Amino acid sequence: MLKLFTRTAGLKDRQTHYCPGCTHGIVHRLVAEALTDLDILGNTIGCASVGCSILSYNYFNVDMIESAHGRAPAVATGVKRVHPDRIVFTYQGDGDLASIGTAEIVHAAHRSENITVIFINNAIYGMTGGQMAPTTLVGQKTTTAPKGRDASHCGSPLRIAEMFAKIPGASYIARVSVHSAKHVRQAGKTIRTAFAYQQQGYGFSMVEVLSTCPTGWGLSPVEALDWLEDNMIPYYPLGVYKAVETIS
Amino acid sequence: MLKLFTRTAGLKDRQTHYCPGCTHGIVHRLVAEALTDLDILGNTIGCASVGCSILSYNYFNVDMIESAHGRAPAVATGVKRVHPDRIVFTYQGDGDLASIGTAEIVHAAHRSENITVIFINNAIYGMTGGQMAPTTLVGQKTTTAPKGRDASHCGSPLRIAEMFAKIPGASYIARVSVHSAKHVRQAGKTIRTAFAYQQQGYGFSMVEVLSTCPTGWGLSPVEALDWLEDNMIPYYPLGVYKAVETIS
Amino acid sequence: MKSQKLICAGFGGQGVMSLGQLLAYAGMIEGREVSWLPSYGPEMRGGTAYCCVNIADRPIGSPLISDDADCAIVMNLPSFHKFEPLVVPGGRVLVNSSLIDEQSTRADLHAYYIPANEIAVTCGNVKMANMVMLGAYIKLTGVVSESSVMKAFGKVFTKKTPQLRKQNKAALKHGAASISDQVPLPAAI
Amino acid sequence: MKSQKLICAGFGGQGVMSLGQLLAYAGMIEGREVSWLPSYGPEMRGGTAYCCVNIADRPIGSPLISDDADCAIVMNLPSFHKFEPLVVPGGRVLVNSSLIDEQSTRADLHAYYIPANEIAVTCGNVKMANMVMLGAYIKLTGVVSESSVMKAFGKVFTKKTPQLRKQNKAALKHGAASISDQVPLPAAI
Amino acid sequence: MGRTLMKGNEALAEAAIRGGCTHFFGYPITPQNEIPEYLSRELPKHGGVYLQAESEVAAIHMVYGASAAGGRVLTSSSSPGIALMQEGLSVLAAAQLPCVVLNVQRAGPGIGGIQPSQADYHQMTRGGGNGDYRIPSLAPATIQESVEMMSEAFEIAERYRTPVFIVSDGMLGQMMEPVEFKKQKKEPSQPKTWALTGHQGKRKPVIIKTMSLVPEILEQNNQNLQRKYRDIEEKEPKFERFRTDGAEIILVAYGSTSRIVKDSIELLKRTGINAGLIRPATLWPFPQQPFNEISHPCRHVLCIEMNCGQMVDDVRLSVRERFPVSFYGRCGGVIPTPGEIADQVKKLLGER
Amino acid sequence: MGRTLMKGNEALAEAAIRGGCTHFFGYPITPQNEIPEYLSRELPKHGGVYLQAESEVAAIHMVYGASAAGGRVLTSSSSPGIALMQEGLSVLAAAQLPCVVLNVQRAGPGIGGIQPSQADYHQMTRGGGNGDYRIPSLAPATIQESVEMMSEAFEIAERYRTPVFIVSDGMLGQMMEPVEFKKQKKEPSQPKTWALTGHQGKRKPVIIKTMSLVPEILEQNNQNLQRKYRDIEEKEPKFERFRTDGAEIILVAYGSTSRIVKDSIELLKRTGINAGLIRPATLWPFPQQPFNEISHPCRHVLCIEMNCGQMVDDVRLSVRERFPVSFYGRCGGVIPTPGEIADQVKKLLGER
Amino acid sequence: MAKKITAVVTIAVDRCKGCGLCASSCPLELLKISKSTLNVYGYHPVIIERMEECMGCANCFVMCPDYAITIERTVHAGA
Amino acid sequence: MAKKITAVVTIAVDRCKGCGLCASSCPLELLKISKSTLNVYGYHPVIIERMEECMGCANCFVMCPDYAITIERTVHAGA
Ligand SMILES: Cc1ncc(C[n+]2csc(CCOP(=O)(O)OP(=O)(O)O)c2C)c(N)n1
Ligand SMILES: Cc1ncc(C[n+]2csc(CCOP(=O)(O)OP(=O)(O)O)c2C)c(N)n1
Ligand code: SF4
Ligand code: SF4
Ligand code: SF4
Ligand code: SF4
Ligand code: SF4
Ligand code: SF4
Ligand SMILES: [Mg+2]
Ligand SMILES: [Mg+2]
Repeated sequence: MLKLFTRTAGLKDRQTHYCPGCTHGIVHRLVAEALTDLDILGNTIGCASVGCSILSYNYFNVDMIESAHGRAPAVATGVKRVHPDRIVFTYQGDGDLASIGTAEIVHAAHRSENITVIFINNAIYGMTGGQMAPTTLVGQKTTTAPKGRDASHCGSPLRIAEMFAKIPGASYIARVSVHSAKHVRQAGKTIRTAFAYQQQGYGFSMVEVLSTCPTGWGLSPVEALDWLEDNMIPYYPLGVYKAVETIS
Repeated sequence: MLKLFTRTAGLKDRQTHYCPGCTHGIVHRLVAEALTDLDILGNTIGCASVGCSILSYNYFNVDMIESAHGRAPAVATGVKRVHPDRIVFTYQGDGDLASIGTAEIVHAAHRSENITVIFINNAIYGMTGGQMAPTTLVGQKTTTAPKGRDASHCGSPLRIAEMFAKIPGASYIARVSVHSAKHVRQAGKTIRTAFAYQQQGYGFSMVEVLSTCPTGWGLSPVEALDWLEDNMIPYYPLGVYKAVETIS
Repeated sequence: MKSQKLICAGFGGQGVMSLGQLLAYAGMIEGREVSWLPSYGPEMRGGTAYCCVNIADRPIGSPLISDDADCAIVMNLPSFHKFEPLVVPGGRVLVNSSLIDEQSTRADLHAYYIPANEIAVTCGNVKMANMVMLGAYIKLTGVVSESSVMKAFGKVFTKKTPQLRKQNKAALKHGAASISDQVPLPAAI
Repeated sequence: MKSQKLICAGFGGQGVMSLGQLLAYAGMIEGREVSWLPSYGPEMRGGTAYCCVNIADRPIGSPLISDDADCAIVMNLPSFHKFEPLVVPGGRVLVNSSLIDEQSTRADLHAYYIPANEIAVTCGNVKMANMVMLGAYIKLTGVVSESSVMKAFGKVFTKKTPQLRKQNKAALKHGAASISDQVPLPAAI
Repeated sequence: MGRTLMKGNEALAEAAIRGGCTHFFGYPITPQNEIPEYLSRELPKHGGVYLQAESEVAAIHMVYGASAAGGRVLTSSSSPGIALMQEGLSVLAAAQLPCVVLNVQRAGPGIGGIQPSQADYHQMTRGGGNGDYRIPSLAPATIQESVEMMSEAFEIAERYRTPVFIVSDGMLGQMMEPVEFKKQKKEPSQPKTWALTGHQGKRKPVIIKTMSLVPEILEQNNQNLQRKYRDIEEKEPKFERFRTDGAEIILVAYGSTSRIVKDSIELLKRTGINAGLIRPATLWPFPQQPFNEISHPCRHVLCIEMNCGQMVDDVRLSVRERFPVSFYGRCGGVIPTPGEIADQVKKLLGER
Repeated sequence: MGRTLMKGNEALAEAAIRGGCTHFFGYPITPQNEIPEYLSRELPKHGGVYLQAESEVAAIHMVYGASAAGGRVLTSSSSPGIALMQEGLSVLAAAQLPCVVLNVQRAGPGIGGIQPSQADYHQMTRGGGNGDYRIPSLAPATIQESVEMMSEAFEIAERYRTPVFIVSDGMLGQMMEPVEFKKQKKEPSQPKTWALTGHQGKRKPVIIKTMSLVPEILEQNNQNLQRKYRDIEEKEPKFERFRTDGAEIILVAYGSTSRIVKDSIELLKRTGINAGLIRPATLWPFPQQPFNEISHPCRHVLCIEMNCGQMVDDVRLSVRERFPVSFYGRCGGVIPTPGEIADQVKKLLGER
Repeated sequence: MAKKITAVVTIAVDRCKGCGLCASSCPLELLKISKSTLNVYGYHPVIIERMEECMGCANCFVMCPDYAITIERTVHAGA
Repeated sequence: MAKKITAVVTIAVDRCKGCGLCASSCPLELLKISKSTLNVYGYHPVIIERMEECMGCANCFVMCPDYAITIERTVHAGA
């Protein structure tokens, strides 16, 4: 019996622009595999956001639209309302989704837009050079929090999955991580489930993916995986926070 | 023993512009009384928002600033960062806070800005003529939901208190109502507690007040009280959703 | 035919807006150029709302009537104070005397005093006071016919039970009658 | 003194930016007008970063050097391809021959081949390859003195242990030495 | 179908439906609320989608998404709401996506007031979005023209693949006037092959974007846009002339102000003064021709706006010093009277 | 203190601290990130407050609140971020609150690119906020001038109670040049009696607002603003002339482009062509004087911008048809070379 | 020791908007909208009908959105 | 019935950015960054050292952010 592990048809054959060891690439693969597995590549429209993943339209083998910073959920809403029978997803960073785009993502969930959101929480603004994000951990150093984030100055990080589980319009909310092969496999399943929710018309689904930014964190790619495990997971527990229905 | 119930010093002696029976007026009194009771009138700066209560700067006997639609929490942040020793509050409607101003209010809570937010949930846009708000109940008719809000079209109403209780930076989150004298008295105590949180430096406090809009709802003022009790309270349960500390 | 510029004003609930709309609609039905412009915005209840109606035979320029109204219909006291001064010399002011017990002091106007509320009650519905005033107005000016107004009625109102129709018609007629025996005060200019 | 326009290019980690800054700083210390302009933005790692340095005796106009560089210091192959064409006839190109094994084909340039990485290793730190190139450059042009560069060193770097200082100085010297016996190729124009 | 009496705002909404509008996204704001209210009621009956956005920022990006997906999309707002759309408008223009954006102007600056104004002329013609882009701005003066311009707006938007403004104001939006709806084209002239539909495994993925990190490519994109804008400047200027022949003074006004100016011209005629009107019906492209053709016996050009003087710069650029240009305006929601404008003219021409 | 070599962005940040900036609110965006990064490190050391906002929209309203409370407030962004601030800027202008807003321009439209550009000229001079307001825009050409303009900006902002723009770009922001910091005034000249402080039971409550539902009052507010703007137009225009005496052609350029143009003028001189430069150092108010004073032997005015032609309208309005005005520009982040500009000049003047 | 409470309820007629919230909250139903009076703003104000029965519970004060009601409540010791 | 697994791991050298995520996830530590090689983008790519030991667990594939790894895994029945 032969099994082949190779680039999925959901991805174009192209070098990515990501830094070495940046886990954006892993999540791209998981999304692309989910779309391929569910056989919806040709039926999918993706909304890229502003952040390191803005160029993801160069990688996903589906129709894609670039959204202004934070607005991908509004853009996805526009797309989905024209094509209710297509699969629509956004792919957003934590600066994009949890900071400038807070209103848009909350209201996509509120309206129960039948879209899937892939939310990359890497606790930092990667693209612009490592500034503080709303998800930056207390004590974590960034270029705009040179002494580390100080909760007495700007609070403690937002927990997006927990918050969104409280929005009535959300159907499926989960948090996963990609810091180890085991977790990557679990993340893949979760992302597939989120898309299945959309396929079956349950409304808003979101997967928060704890991800690394070795460049922004000033760590080697492998150190970054460990840092994620040791620091992010305790503050951002993994799991399914809401699931209105048990589907596969 | 003589007790006098009369206009508090926290309010200017002026006719309000509100519709007959609009409970904005009641909440104004509660806020003004809380500031008077805590003896902080001269030390307080209020941020009015865009909505029927925009003119509240004509009524509160404190320094006031008008904020653009949805931005009062950002304005309050600016004020508070200049005057950390002053009491700063916002007074916002549900269109203002829960719709256009979602990002600003979430991030004021996220940063744990040491301000107090009075959030008037009247399930509608009063000022602009009764359009749908994110808090409009399913089935409720509005000028932009002429057949009543349809959850399959635009989701179910946001529950702000529940959501904000999940934000680590929030210190005190409660929901009250003003549909009966008993509830008004309870609301007054709760609002005072919220300001006390700020006085004692606990960070972000918010009181969601279920309120009526007889004009927007197309009901008489007294019918509106009943409608609130019968329809809003079941969906928006009253109570304290978060309190990091027990203070009086 | 002569063009007409009318300002029509009163409390929020007195139906001044629909009075104006009916008139404009009737004018349109008669093939004339018309415009209707409301005051708008979050009026404080108890404040005054008003509208401007133009009826003419050439395209209407400004729909706003600033200082050259041919007629003002005023349904409450603040409106009387605000709009009487905007009527041109020789013009008319129709005063709802049920709520306004002042009289015009302008010698250059024709003033008519119509107890519209009372008349409306006799027509079966106090809400018809606006129609009473309209009846008087079209009788005085002849700018549109009663039948055009009744046709317009079908267009402007969504609720139009036969009973309402009947009350309406009665109000128009009683309004017209109410001034048939009135010598406009001051008598002449 | 003659003005100098230098483009300095290489991979992200090769220190081309600080090479340029040191030079500009040294120029300023010597009382001259200077400017330093980096390429910026989210470069794909493995891409090429570069900076432009102007040293002159009158205020610097454009800090960008588009097609009239007096010299290009190139630390990797893509830089060599991109920037060699921008040097004016009679200008210089300093090539890091540790990583670039091509040679200039322009007959109108003075080309110098410096195995900067290897020389840097002999100075104790492969990261000093940029200083090797700078040493060669100031030796060739005399645009600033070595001591000004060493003074600038204190300003540009936040980390400045005595050991780094020593390695730095050594690299500058070895760089200078590396070209002392080189006949620039092609020999003459 | 005959004439019907309608509010300007509702007529625009009805015209949008008849013009084949498939999607509306917007956020309430006075004085344009009749538009979303009408559409929330009527658009679904025609198979269209009305969706209330959480803000104007969100609305314009929903428009972007829906337009990219091939919808015929409308949004509507008033002055401060349009200010919030500036980034989105720049994105729409850059991505070359069609849509119609209505501005029912109210008085500013800041929160300002809700009464009529034309103080968004700069906003409508020079934007506040970043970068080099322009947006065709149609400025109706009557409700009839409003409904005609609505279907024209969709056509221009799709022909040139650009957002298009319709510039109204609180007066035009709130007033009623007879209007007649003519048959309108509902379908785009060209198939939207560029739209997002999902590639269905049958073609290369479509990518809609505005970012280019390579300056030379971005310059190329800009040049393509500029070529389009020159084309629009050539073909799309619209204007009305009213009694300009033999006029000693030319008044320039657009939208509702132009109606008032017509009354002023009538008044002036009665006092023996021949005044004419040039009414730009497109603000960008600003019509050059009628200004080139101003001639003897004109002695003066007077620009009238409900603002503090914005269009007057375009008038100056078009008159090119051939005649003196002056400005008169009212602002803050104050509507000038025909009489005061006539007085201005008399003052300018010298007492007789 | 002597000269020090600094990045334009960092120099601006340092100048802000020395200029008494007490509060900074901003949101990251390339190519201005060095400014918030520097201030997050340094401002707290001077007792100031650095706070990262959740967006540019929030940032400008934090600025509004902090300015109203009496702070000396700065924000900084780049093109699309400034687009998002338009509503807030209109509010700040209307409320007459001082603050300084930095725009380190990048290429557009839309998300565009991150390389230098001047395509926000319209945005900087005509805004996209609603209503009639103007914002003084200072446009430095060197890093030295940047730091000088920073303290000037705070002074103008407080003197006139208005937001003030500093218009930079990716080139000026990212480059390093020697700079010298001179002693700066840190305190406002007049006490801010209008600021929110809490009335302490000692005075009437202060109310800061921009809404007026009564048109006559709002018109009055507008007229007050306009009076102030006329005052600024009279007193604050700034410009540089470079070799304009005896020039056959006058080039007009601002900011970093003006530096390149100076090189072109040098090149042209070598070929025997006398070209001069007018460099507006304020974009609004746009300097009229140097244009009025252009005279023989000038035959032509050529406006050079890193965009598709925006300032050229102001140049035309100022030259008033006395000379032909042309435009040359590059865009998308492409920076013109001194040589290509010189070639344009030669083409215009005819080959020799 | 029983206490007797008396209360004087004053209504600022021109502030009252006739909304009826006070009346609906009075446990003794002492307040009524006066259909026959119109205040300066055109509202029918509320009136108190049997003041002597009022027990000064202040519900009406608490519910009035327009600060139109003032109450002087006196608690008389003994009986 | 014991199974034997063999696997062929192929690394696309020019796609590899030398991040080491594959190496750190290989339970058998079969992968190593090759300090001596530079690919066209200037990275030191990873190499597999003892392919024959590879059990085809695909951890390396799963962790590679750059799709540089392809694995053919064969499960041989019996032993
Ligand atoms: C309106 C606007 N503001 C700011 C920016 C600058 N910007 C680009 S990406 C980014 C943050 C990216 O962070 P995140 O969303 O976390 O994505 P990551 O790069 O970390 O994956 C910012 C602030 C922008 N492009 N547009
Ligand atoms: C930017 C902007 N968008 C829209 C509006 C119009 N507007 C004014 S108030 C309001 C909603 C008010 O509703 P809410 O906040 O619930 O207050 P309420 O009147 O119900 O108390 C809206 C949409 C505005 N003024 N500014
Ligand atoms: S900056 Fe961070 S998030 Fe962006 S590509 Fe590099 S590692 Fe990934
Ligand atoms: S519209 Fe509603 S919220 Fe506004 S004043 Fe009237 S009743 Fe109150
Ligand atoms: S105080 Fe109590 S008993 Fe007296 S009138 Fe008011 S509500 Fe009624
Ligand atoms: S509650 Fe106040 S405003 Fe309402 S009827 Fe009673 S006294 Fe009047
Ligand atoms: S497949 Fe498993 S065992 Fe083989 S190299 Fe990859 S990680 Fe190592
Ligand atoms: S994970 Fe991929 S990119 Fe990283 S070292 Fe291994 S093969 Fe190379
Ligand atoms: Mg991030
Ligand atoms: Mg509300």
